[in-house]
Amino acid sequence: MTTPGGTPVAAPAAAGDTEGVGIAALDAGRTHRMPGWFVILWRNGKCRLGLLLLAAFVLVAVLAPYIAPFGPRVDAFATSQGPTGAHWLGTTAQGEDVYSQIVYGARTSLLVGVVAGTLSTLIAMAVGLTAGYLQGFVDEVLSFFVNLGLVVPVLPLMITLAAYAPVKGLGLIIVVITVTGWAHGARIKRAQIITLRTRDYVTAAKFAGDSTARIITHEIAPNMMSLIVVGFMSSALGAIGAEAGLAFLGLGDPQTTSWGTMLNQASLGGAMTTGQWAWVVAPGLILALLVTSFTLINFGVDALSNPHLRED
Amino acid sequence: MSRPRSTTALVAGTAVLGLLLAGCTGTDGSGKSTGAGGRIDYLNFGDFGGGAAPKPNYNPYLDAVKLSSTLYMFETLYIVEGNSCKEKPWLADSYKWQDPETLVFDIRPGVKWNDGKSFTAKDVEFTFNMLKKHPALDVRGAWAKLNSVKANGGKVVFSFKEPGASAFTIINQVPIVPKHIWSKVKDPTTFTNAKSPVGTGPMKMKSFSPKQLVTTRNGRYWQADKVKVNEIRFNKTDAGGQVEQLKLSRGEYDQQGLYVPDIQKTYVNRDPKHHHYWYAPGGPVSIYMNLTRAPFDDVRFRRALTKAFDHQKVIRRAQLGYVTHASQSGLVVPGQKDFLPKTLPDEGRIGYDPAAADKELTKAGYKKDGEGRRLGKNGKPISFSFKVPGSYTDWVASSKILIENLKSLGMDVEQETPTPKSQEEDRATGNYDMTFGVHGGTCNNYTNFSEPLSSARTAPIGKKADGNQVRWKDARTDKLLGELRVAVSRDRQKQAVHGLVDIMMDEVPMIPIWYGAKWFQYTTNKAEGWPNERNAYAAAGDNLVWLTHLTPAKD
Amino acid sequence: MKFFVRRTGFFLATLWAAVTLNFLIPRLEPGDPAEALLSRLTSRTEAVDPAQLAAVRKLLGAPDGNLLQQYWEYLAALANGHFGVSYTYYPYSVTDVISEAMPWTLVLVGVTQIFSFVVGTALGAWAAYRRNTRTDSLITLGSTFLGTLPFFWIGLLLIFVFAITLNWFPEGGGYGGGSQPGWTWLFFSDAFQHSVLPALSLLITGPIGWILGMRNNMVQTLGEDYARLARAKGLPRRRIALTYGARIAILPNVTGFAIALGSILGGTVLVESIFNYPGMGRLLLEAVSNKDFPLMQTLFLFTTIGVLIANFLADMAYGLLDPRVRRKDAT
Amino acid sequence: MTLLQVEDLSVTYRPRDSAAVRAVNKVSFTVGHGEFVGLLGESGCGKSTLGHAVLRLLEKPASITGGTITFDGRDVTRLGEDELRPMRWTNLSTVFQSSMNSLNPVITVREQFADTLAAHPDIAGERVDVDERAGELLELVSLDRGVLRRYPHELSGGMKQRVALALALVLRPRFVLLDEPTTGLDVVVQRDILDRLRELQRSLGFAVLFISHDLGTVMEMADRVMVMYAGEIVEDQPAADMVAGQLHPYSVGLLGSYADPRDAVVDVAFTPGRPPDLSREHPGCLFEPRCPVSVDACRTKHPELLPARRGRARCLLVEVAPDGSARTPNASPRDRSGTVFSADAAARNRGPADGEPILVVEGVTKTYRTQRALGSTTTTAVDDVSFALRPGRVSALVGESGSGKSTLARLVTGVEKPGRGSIRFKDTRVDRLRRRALRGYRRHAQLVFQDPFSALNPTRTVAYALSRPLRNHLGMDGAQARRRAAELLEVVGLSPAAQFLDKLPGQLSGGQRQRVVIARALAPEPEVLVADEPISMLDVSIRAEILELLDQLVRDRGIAMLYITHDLLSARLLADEVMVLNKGVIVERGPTLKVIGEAQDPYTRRLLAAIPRPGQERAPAMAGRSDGAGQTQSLGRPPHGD
Repeated sequence: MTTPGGTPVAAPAAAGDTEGVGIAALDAGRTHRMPGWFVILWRNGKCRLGLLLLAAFVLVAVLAPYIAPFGPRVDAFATSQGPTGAHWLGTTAQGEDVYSQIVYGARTSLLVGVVAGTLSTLIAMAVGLTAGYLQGFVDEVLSFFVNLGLVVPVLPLMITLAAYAPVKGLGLIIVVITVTGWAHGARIKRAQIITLRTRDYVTAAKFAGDSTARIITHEIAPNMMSLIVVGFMSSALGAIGAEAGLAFLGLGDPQTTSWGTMLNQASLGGAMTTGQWAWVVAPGLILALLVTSFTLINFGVDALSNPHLRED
Repeated sequence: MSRPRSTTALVAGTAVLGLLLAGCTGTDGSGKSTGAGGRIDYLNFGDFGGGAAPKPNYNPYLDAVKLSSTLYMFETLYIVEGNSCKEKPWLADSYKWQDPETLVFDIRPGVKWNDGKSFTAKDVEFTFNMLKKHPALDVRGAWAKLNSVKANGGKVVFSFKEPGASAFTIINQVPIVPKHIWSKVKDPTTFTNAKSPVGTGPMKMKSFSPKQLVTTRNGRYWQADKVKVNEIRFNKTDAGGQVEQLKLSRGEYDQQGLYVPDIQKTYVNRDPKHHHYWYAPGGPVSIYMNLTRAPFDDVRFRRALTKAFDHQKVIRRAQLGYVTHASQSGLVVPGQKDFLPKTLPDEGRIGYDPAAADKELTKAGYKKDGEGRRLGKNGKPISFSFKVPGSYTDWVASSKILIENLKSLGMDVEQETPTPKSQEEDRATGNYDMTFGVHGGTCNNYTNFSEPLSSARTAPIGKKADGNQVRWKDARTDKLLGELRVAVSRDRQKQAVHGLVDIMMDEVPMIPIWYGAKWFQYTTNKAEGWPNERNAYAAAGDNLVWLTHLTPAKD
Repeated sequence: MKFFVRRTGFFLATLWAAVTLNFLIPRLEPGDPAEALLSRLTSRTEAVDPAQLAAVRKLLGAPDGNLLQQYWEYLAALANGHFGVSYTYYPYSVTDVISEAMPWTLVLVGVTQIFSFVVGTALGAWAAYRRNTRTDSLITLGSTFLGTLPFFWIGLLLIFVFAITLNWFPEGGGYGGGSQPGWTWLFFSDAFQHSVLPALSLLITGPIGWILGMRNNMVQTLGEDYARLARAKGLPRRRIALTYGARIAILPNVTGFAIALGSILGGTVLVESIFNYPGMGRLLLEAVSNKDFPLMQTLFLFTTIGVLIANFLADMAYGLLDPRVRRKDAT
Repeated sequence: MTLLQVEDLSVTYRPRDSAAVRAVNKVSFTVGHGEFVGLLGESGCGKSTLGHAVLRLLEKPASITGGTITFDGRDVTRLGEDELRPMRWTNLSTVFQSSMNSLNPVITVREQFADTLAAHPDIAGERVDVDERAGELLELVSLDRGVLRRYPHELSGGMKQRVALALALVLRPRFVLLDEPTTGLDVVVQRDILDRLRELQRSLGFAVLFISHDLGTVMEMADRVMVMYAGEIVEDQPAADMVAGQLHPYSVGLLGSYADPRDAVVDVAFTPGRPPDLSREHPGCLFEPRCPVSVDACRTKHPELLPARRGRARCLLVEVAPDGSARTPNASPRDRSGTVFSADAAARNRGPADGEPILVVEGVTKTYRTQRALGSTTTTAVDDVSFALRPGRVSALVGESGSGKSTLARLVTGVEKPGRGSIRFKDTRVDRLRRRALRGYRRHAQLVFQDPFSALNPTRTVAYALSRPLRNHLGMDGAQARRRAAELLEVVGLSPAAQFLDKLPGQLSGGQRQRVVIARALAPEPEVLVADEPISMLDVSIRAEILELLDQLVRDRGIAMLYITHDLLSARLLADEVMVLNKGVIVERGPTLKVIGEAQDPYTRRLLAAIPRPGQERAPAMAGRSDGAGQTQSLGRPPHGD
């Protein structure tokens, strides 16, 4: 589950007098209506494919009721069927339509990804920015929690939390993922702000009389945009994976239709023994496809996070 | 089972690796092996308990952690067979109620421990008194009823604090251990009995590994002639649903107790001649209504609901046809049909009749409004929640059908899916409108009825009740329970049970929907004579009874 | 000195926090271990016998007293190295149970992690060496693609294909029912066969992080001035790739590796659960579902200590391997 | 005798996601055996790219798109990497711009010599004694042999640079390309290394292409100097000739940026504007938009690099000069108003020298404690410094990096608190201000930053940057602030202001940014302005422009200014009073002319010696440099990634 190395770093620019190029790229970004970072993302072919793929997923999730032939929990069909014309991917042991569940599952995965990704990014920002900017005692305390978050074994913690929380459901999964997944982002953001806080424009903002909060939100945060996007992407990706894993282990809410729960139920429901390969293969593949879209986008985000591009 | 051809290509690359490591796996399940003396060489059984990484533990009182082979090594005085609840003499020849407070067993002569020492009444006396000393071992709660246990020659005298009829099944669930071993054990609560455990049972330990536990035939067994199996191998059954189902379908287990989806297709059809299953009915899964809340406090409302549920649809769709329609009587039929009043139609099963339910509801004052909403006595639309543990998918599916039934009667029912733990908690504290509960199903009818209905067991809303979670308070019920508790003769017992059945039928403190199934699969490759629907001489759990019925397969 | 004190302080504080967390989390949910243990035995269509429950509760000495008191007792026991008796495996001690499971996890995950690291780093270095060629694309895109596949799903498919369909390998478990654990050839070959599929599922996704990490680091180091100067010096490509690229690029990977080794338990839960591997991961899942507090807490504690030690070793390793950090604080 | 001949060489950057940039355009030149050729140009002109192309070290997305590089009769552009390898280092050797990073950090210095020798056994000999050979070379560059056992990070910047130089010479190459080899080092060290280099070059006889933006150094070291602008060579003359008379107007501007601060009247020229965007086609002369002497034809006709005098030049005006003489007609930049900033010896028209001080620094001492793994060390950055600032007058604080001058800037502006001593602004003790009061103080004391690229938030518009102090300190509302911001832009010469208000810093040139930075500092109408090296990060050709602006502001607004610099020339141009700071102590102070003209302290003299005076007998290398290694990076706009 854990992949070392973190976000891949893009190849650094060739040396030389290429300032003009950097300026040109950023200028071009400004001629569009879109934010500059989006333009850079969009220009990258792989990233564009990823964005389109993700957009397709979002569309499927939003339009699930129109796309799916049946409700995800409608169990009015013959049980444990293989793929047929009426049920493209067969039915579950409870007689639900697998294809419809796949369609609705997109909602869960995206919701978890977006919400948990956002929450852990927000926590990471709040902690990382505060610690990095204020330094001193506050930093010591917050850094302790960050380091703690980094060394506490995440998956066991997730499992324990998910198993013992008094409520079940997607909300819990999101909370668990958020609680266990913010530390890494916080550490990176703290490191980043420590370099940014010594920038002259931050000093300049102090001289201009801006408050600390304003400096963090208006001067520093915009310059960390790509870092924040990267952080969000990896948190979202982690969250989607974690949800699937937890659900697969049976720690999710079985009433939520998600690809992880589908795999769990396929496993429990004897999909392999009844030869319903579609029930097993489909959720995994579709999950892989969603992860692929994120990975492709990450290629572009790497270009963003390349310091040569990021700095003015 | 269809095997996708494409997988061949997929695996071609790794084939070399596979060939290098080739060698078949698993236990050989299909070979016939009848050894000398007309006995079966060995049988492969399912799990032996003990968790993911079992440790040897043959202490028969450590219920939660002992390994299953223990059940084949220790025996009780009598066996109350779990299907028809008939009493079978076992380590005791016979018993007699000297008076309602005194029970005397005649110990079977000639029984030997598997170390060659004789089994005596002293062993029984020692066993029970050890449980008295170590309440942690008294898992059946025998000493809640007992006053003393004394050996008297070949007899053992049990004296009770009060008329002890209802304790009979409890006494006979206590496995008897050898005094000459256990008296030397310092602390029997931490005694694992791991090294060659001494018992009276038909099997004794041969070997143990966390994957497989092997027991071998006890040649000194008091009915050794009936044991036709040389070896029982228990196999760790922990590979998770699919794989275990697969192993089962390959015939790798001669006996197993798994949940298998679509068992006809995945198991029986693989070898219809030898693969069999028998899912005997267990305790009823019932709809619990919170009787302290309206409209469930109205008996006419409850009575109307008995006709409102489509049992058959639940059984067919949500329970995959593995279970049977539960009788409203609270008893498990057909096993306990002797206890039913003869006048009861269809053994107490109430059919699905939504029209009648609708009519009765209306008559009882629950009218529908213009929009088809069923109104309560207060004139407001009836609206309540149905709590079902979210991870029990079959229960959830069942509850959906039941909720549909209620909705079609104009009630607004919302499904809630808490965790099993919090559903249990909510049920115990009375924090629910409608939910599922399980009760009864044992051979002790006093327990069967007192647990869900005795007013002594209940607790106010908000407090945890260890029984009677529907909060049923009825003097007649309590009186009948009191009679049942002390009824020594079967007739007296029946009389009391009839009264309780009447209450179930008329007052409807809960509505049984289906009987929980006892998973039991077996193959007849090597052994025959397993209990089944046609020859229900024992329940799946009466392992000692059916082991002595097994014979080598003829074909 | 100050560095050492800080480091130790952090170590202890983290340990305390992890231990406390571990104490608190299981107590969020209602119910006690006795119930959990019995509910494992009884199917949900059987009512739990209250007498049995009472007996088991007496047996396990189910937690009583207020939370604070339990907490102190818990801390005191830990401090004395008394990890207690497992509820699931009563009356065996937690250390008994864990010591049996640990070798399985250590061998399976340790071997695959080392293998993944070696293979991944080598492949990543190769891709960087041949960057912008077809080899590079193949390695990068290939591992990117494999990296998107859900790991547990791969495990399921492996079982489906190799165990169920082809029947080449056992479906799960650490060894077959027929072999008795011991130092015998038979047992080892059996154990090896059982480990093929879980190891394979770890090996398919395992090297990916190392590949991408190594490739990107090395592409970066090869773009540095010193690598360019090495080219200008006319050094052979291999020398540049190894000494000016890989040698420097591997440093972050080494740190990552130490940390990855430390979090073995974290990563092993899923594999062990899919393949029923008799290791610590599955023990953890079981402990969690049985509310086996002593077992769970000890596993958690061991893991945390493992991670902390790994972090410490990573710091050390970095200091040894990279002359640049020898002078600096490793904080 | 030609060793290296470059013919019509073009290099193009083709980034994946933006337009292609022709960084080097049809460049032709030769380097003879043993010749020392200088290549002069400002940031972004393509000089380093050219260097890399010659070494065949270009990497994606840059590539040679035309022309040939003939080395010793072989066309290097056609050789494969394997054929090239034996030539490398034995023929073509180099010292990189940022030697801080050009040594492998994880192997010892000895190993880096050893692998070089091992890679060229035919030249070095199969059994070369690495220690002997490397040690010998280290001694040549005045290093101890013990350095061989060290890792690069254990060496100082100067030492690394010497190692790099020694390494470059280890195979006795015939040609060495030096790409800004001393940028980022302190004056004295630079001086030493360059002297060493020149000696070695003479004694070993290798040819050198010396790439630098540092005019003084190039002029002093090179036999012949080429000037590069916007990817093209615009002038190529023997160094002495160029000092005497520049052909191209750009060269005229460059050389005009220097003067001797000791002169009675000091004039420095500047060339407004910025280099063209090379991703677009330009029909005319690339320098035309900035050229003070351009004619109509310059706009449409691209000039060729044609022989002129004893060299070559790329200018229509030179072409049409009737006698072919090198003197460009009417090309004196002094003819164009607003491109010269001058200071004469007479007292300036400023506030009285004995006016009431507005800010008084008294006996200020500041020490820093640095945490180390074991214990901590204490550094005294500022030691017992006292001075006063008066309205309408400029006090210059001159010193090298590490002299404590930036610490003083932070102390005066209240960013840090002194350990001892006091700082009074009128009646306020600045050293005792906290939070809110400090914010109040900053309405009166503002700071102009060194690096215009870092002083403006790249994500915020000019209007935003200017409106913040207006709103915070003067309590203006949005519309008022915007109006006032426009006025401020006009004040600093960014006109029409409407064009600039909504621009992001990335869209402005360095000079424009620095003007915005100054406008922001002016916004709250401060009485004290601290300018911390405000021109050191700017290209030489536009520095005087900013000085002129600062001078005007002081004069018009009666601001008391503390001007912090390492450069006595700019102090001479701007300041009324000079204080020379060395290791935290003021070693010399007094009226500007007196300190500069009659410098007593050896340190002051050394600083003076560092000012290049091209064409004069002793022209010490030292111009646009300052402290810290970071400077090289931010000097240019950052290189672009792919």
